[in-house]
Amino acid sequence: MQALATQSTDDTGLALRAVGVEKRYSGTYALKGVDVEAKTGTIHALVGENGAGKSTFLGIIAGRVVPTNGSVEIFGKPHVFGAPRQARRLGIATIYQELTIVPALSAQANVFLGQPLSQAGLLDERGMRRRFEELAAQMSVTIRPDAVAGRLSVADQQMLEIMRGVQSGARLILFDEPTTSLAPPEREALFRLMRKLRAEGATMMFVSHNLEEVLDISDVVTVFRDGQLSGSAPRADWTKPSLIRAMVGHDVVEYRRVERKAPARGAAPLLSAKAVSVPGAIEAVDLSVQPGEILGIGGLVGSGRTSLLRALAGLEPRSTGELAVNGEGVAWPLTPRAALRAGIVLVPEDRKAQGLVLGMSAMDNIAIARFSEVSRFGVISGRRVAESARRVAREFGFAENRIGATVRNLSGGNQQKVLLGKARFREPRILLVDEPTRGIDVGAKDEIMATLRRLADDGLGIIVVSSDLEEVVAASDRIIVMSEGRKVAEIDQSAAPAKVQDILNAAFKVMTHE
Amino acid sequence: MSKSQTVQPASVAGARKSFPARDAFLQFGVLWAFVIVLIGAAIVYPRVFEPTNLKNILSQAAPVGIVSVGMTFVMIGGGFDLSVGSIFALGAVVFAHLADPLGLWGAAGAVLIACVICGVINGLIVTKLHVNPFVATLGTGSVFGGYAFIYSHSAPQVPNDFNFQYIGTENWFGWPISIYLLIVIFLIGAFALARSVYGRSIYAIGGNTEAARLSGIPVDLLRGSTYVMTAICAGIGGIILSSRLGVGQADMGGTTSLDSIAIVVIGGTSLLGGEGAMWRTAVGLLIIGTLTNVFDALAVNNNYQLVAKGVIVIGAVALDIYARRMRT
Amino acid sequence: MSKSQTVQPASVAGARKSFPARDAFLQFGVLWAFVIVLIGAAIVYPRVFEPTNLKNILSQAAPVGIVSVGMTFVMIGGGFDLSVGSIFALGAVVFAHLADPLGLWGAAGAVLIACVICGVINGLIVTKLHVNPFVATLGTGSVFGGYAFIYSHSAPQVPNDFNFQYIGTENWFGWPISIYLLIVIFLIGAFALARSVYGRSIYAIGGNTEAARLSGIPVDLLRGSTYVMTAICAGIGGIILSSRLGVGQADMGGTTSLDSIAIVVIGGTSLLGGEGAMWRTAVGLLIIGTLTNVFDALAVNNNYQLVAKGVIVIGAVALDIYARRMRT
Amino acid sequence: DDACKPHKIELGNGQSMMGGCGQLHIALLMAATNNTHLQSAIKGAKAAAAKIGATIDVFDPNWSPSVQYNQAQNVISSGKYNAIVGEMNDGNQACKILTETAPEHGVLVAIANEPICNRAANEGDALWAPGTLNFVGGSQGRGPFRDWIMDIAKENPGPQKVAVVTGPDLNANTINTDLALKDAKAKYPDFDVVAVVRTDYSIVQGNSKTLPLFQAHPDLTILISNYSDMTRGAVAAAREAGALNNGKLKIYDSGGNIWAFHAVQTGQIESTRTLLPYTEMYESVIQLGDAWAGKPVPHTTPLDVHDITKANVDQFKAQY
Ligand SMILES: Nc1ncnc2c1ncn2[C@@H]1O[C@H](COP(=O)(O)OP(=O)(O)OP(=O)(O)O)[C@@H](O)[C@H]1O
Ligand SMILES: Nc1ncnc2c1ncn2[C@@H]1O[C@H](COP(=O)(O)OP(=O)(O)OP(=O)(O)O)[C@@H](O)[C@H]1O
Ligand SMILES: [Mg+2]
Ligand SMILES: [Mg+2]
Repeated sequence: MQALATQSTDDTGLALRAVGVEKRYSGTYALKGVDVEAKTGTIHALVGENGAGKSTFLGIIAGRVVPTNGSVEIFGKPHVFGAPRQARRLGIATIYQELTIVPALSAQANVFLGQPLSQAGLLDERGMRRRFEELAAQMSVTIRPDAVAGRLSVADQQMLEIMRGVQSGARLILFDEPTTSLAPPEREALFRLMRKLRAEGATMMFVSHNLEEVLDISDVVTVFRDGQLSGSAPRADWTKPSLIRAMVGHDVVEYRRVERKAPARGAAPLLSAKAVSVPGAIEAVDLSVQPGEILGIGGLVGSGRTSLLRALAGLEPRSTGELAVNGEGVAWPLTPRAALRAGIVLVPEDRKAQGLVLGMSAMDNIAIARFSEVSRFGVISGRRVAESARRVAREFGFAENRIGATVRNLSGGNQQKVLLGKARFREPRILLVDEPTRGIDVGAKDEIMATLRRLADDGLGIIVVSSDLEEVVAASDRIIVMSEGRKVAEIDQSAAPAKVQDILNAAFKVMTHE
Repeated sequence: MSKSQTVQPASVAGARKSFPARDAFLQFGVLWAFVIVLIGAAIVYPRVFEPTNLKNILSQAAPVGIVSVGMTFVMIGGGFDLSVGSIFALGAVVFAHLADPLGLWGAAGAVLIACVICGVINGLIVTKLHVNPFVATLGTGSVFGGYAFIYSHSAPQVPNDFNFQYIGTENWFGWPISIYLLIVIFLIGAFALARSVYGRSIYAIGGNTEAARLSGIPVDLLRGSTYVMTAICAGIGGIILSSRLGVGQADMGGTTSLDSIAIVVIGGTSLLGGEGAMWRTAVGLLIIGTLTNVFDALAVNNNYQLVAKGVIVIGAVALDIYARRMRT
Repeated sequence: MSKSQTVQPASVAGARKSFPARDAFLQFGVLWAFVIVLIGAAIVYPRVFEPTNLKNILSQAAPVGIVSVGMTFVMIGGGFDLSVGSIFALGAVVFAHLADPLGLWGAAGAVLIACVICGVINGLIVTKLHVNPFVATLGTGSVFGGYAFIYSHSAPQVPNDFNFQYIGTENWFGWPISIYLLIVIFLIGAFALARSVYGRSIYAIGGNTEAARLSGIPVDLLRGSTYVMTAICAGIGGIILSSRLGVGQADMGGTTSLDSIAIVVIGGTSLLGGEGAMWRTAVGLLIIGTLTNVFDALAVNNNYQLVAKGVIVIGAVALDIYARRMRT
Repeated sequence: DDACKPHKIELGNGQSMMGGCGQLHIALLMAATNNTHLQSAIKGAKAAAAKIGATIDVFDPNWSPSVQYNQAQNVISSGKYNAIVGEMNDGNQACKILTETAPEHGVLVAIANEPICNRAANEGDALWAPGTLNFVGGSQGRGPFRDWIMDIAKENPGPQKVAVVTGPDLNANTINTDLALKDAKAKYPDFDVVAVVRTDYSIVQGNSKTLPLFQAHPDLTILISNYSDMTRGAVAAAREAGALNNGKLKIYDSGGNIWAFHAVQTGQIESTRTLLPYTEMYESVIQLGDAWAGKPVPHTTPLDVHDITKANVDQFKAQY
């Protein structure tokens, strides 16, 4: 923000002008003749279904992607494509959808990646620390500057990425789904910051699948569909339904809570875990899930939700606890295989690092989960892989004809669908889903939640962690609220639906007591 | 919301699979590099394609080629094995040393046991002690290599049993047995890698270890097994070489480790794991085999040979990579 | 929800620092491994700490040690250089060959130019042709090595100029000049790596190339520069060795490449890039240097030496890794 | 014996050192230890050391000249040794440390097998380097190699197609073989050398480098190999290529190990030249003992070389 927007913009007042932008990947169009203009000092939102081309568009501006055709002007100057360094010089900073954290470096080094404060080539660590702390305060996060970035939670990494974009002093900042794993307080802090930057004259492009958010913060909303422009208008001209219609071509009802009968009490719980602890993350958490029940876990970033799921899935070797499945005691799982044997399957929050083999096709990724189903005598049948993959793809709204695509080349939301399909294919008894709709568009989101509901109705026990608290409320029968690694409340929704505020209250109460 | 699945990006889907011929062409960049090498070879050394010479190329390539099959598994699984040269040598001396007392099959069995032990040691150090494969196998290579010398008292092991040379020198239908062995092991390897659960799991482990572990793949076991497999391949390679030369010596490992890694990488299999194929290793082997054969046949000065080989190998790999990048 | 901003979640990330003393202890696992090696050395060979012996250890370690400084940069940047041995040899023959016509400084300048050319070639092949560093430098190593023989007509280069041996054999204040050089280059390297923008960028490139590129770091340029740096270090190593021995020969590279990579990795720098430190390389160098010295001093049979060294090196690395894993 | 007074040991060119008191502690700097030739040499050295009552430790640099240099440095500065017997990988690199540093530190140096200080191509007394006690060997010197190859050329008049297998570049044997070939070609123009192949002396490379050669030159009449291990590999290659005992190809070997004797007997090779590693080292150590006891020793001790053919193979015994 140092020299922010002191430069006068050109006469048109346009920060960005894209004309006829087109991107083709070996014959497939990710973008087809897109024209977008962004006025200086505005927040310009891009929305659209998964795979609509939003990230590709931002990628072109950011210098990551070279378009096949078209021209782009940045502050009136022609853009140089495929050179992120050049884009930075033009005053463009980008927060990417897929995290670009350097895991081995410290939080501070990550924030100043590529633009360290320095004197005569030597790092100014003290200056950077001061600046880091300033930024962290502004964004209401407490991340230690010397924490190893790779060990931070996804939400914290997301914050680092945002801090990096913000501190760069750029005049045009591109946010690609920055809020996916943030809790309400962080989101609010981010939006505060964005408004402040706008007031200082910065231009921002903002991609999100959360349409409330979009309508809340942006000045102009542009809708992409199948790589083409479906509509672009000032915020005032849009309503949520009209946005959805522009995106998917029909109406979608969001967050409808399906009324259902409370699961039979008294029966042995499908899963019961007692005194679950992970040193340094969670302490003595008890929980149980009935067959057919969806248990939601609410809480703020860093409250230990992910660690809880990881512990149950056998991914925390130092965790302790007691586990019973179907009323029978089971040895506490210390490896994923042990958890899988007990029928517990986890959908991890970080799909890139823990979920998917990026270099493999979507169908092979799905097949990995249960080779026994697609092979005979150890020999894989390609036909059965494709059939099985098609079946689960359908359930999560993943285009069947793309099961052969390499996962790396899929859009973020579609990767998430593959990830869910993979867990589903394992035929779990207990499904743990961490941020299941991360990066999923409104249309598919509901479909995914409906699929989870259907799976529960078939007798599965499901635990859902999501930073989208409305989603938690809508999906679950019962909600556990976590704060600082402990369970602080349990809300039964069978009587009356909870409100998001209930969860937040429960989460904060403890802290204000301290 | 079941409707949304009908709203498919039809245009996008329809436009897919566009230039299959061009794509296939580019996919096989290393094959074209090989063809260029062959043409060059035929020009400077016209006898290169005579059957006797082909037999030479293949039978000379057999020992290191067999090792490369195992190495392909190790490397696709994200590993690395610098100890194969030593295991190779150990196999050669054990085989030659025990051929008289135990007979051919007994000696081969002993080599097998020795190699499995070496492979298990490598696998355990890599997966259980989490020592990175480079140091781990550099270290065990030093240990196994030293032991091969100690075992053989640094002396050549020459059995009296004439049968000893059977595998290495006899022919079936006019072609050396070692060539059949090479081809059979390559085919088994290719099939296991491409079509079996085992092979697919190795790809997954190399591509994303964490994801593989989360999916319930026994990562340590399978990754460890690739080292055992490579060790066994190295033992077979050692058996063939010692049988061919009629003697087993502890210095027979030579540059086998680096050579086999190079062959795998020249074929286009990634050093980072998760990508590659057995046919690529076969092409890598043939490129190296042909180059060596032609240069040796023409008795090109060794130093010029070094320069030329380096340039050609880099050129071949660069061509392959260029083609694959073109494909995007 | 605007209320929430007044209450800050004390995040777990902040609570994670726990046992700083224990952590520090564990952080330096390889150092403890080194201490154990030293104690063992002092027991079996009490003269190991005598100044003359320390001088021997250090001056013998100087050439490969200097190469390891450059190699640390290459490897933290996610690379690999198998051609340093050849560049080392090339440096030695060029220096010895030109010492008479050009004088000491002229010859050193010529070596510098030659090494920069070699490094630039490596860097271009790796960054522009996208050939993976293993094949790329195996190939260029073959080329440079062959060229060193061709350049020197496969003959030892022995200058008449007596000054030639100055760097390698003279002392300052009773300690060989090569030791000063080693220490100075290590210090510069450590400082640049830990404290400069350049060093930080190398970490970023090795840790996540794509992230580095997207954040505007000139990835190709910097990654390429690490190869140039290593080549220069190799040249200096070659100069020192040829000056020490009074002759430059094209076979002087020997196992320098693998040795220096091993030293870096034994110290605990990751082969995958993005992690490591210069002090680690120094410790790796001292472990190897001490082991070699002690074994040689005791005239341990080479084969037993190989076995023992392999076991000790794996043990040291395993200890380091175990300690670091304990730290979580 | 406290009463001992050191005496002067002449090292030529005005150099000398004092020595002769106490037991001899010998450091045996071998080129490597991993073949039978070298092992036979070590046996000879140990037998002689036992005879003169000296201790002896073996140093193995595994063919690396610079490692061997480091070993020499460690040996001299350790103070544990008062004598070195050197069979050096590279006589040039080791020159200064053995001719200057060692005597300065009271370490007496005997050289065997390969001369040091760029003297490998010399003949007679010039094989010995001043600063060292002596040189024992020379069966692989320039003269003997020339005699060997000239004899082969003379034995095979008329047009010949010749291939030669040597060790690595920079090795003294390689250099001397190359020089001998040049001399032979000058004198016998029909002696057409079509290929010279470098190896690392191993059986493996002896085989792999020659097999394509036999294929490319089916009309080869002579193969010369200057070490028996390589010859062994080449014989296997010739057999594979169908060139062995085809009535055209003759194989000449230098090395004279047990296998080579056997190969001569069975007619696989024409002849082998004996090397005497045991004698070479035995003699070196004995001479060290003599010098230490104050007796004069010759600067250069040449070794007998015999050509072993089918005719005389029964009269000799292989030394290793
Ligand atoms: N490297 C690539 N190779 C092939 N196809 C690609 C590549 N990158 C993107 N695509 C395709 O381009 C299309 C647009 O992808 P993009 O990432 O821009 O979507 P998006 O709108 O950001 O979706 P999401 O909301 O899921 O993030 C998708 O169909 C995707 O599969
Ligand atoms: N071994 C591990 N590997 C990778 N990540 C880990 C590991 N252990 C813990 N983590 C990460 O550390 C974080 C610890 O945070 P914690 O579980 O306490 O908070 P959380 O409520 O899950 O936070 P968030 O809302 O960001 O998911 C987790 O998000 C998890 O991703
Ligand atoms: Mg996207
Ligand atoms: Mg989480």
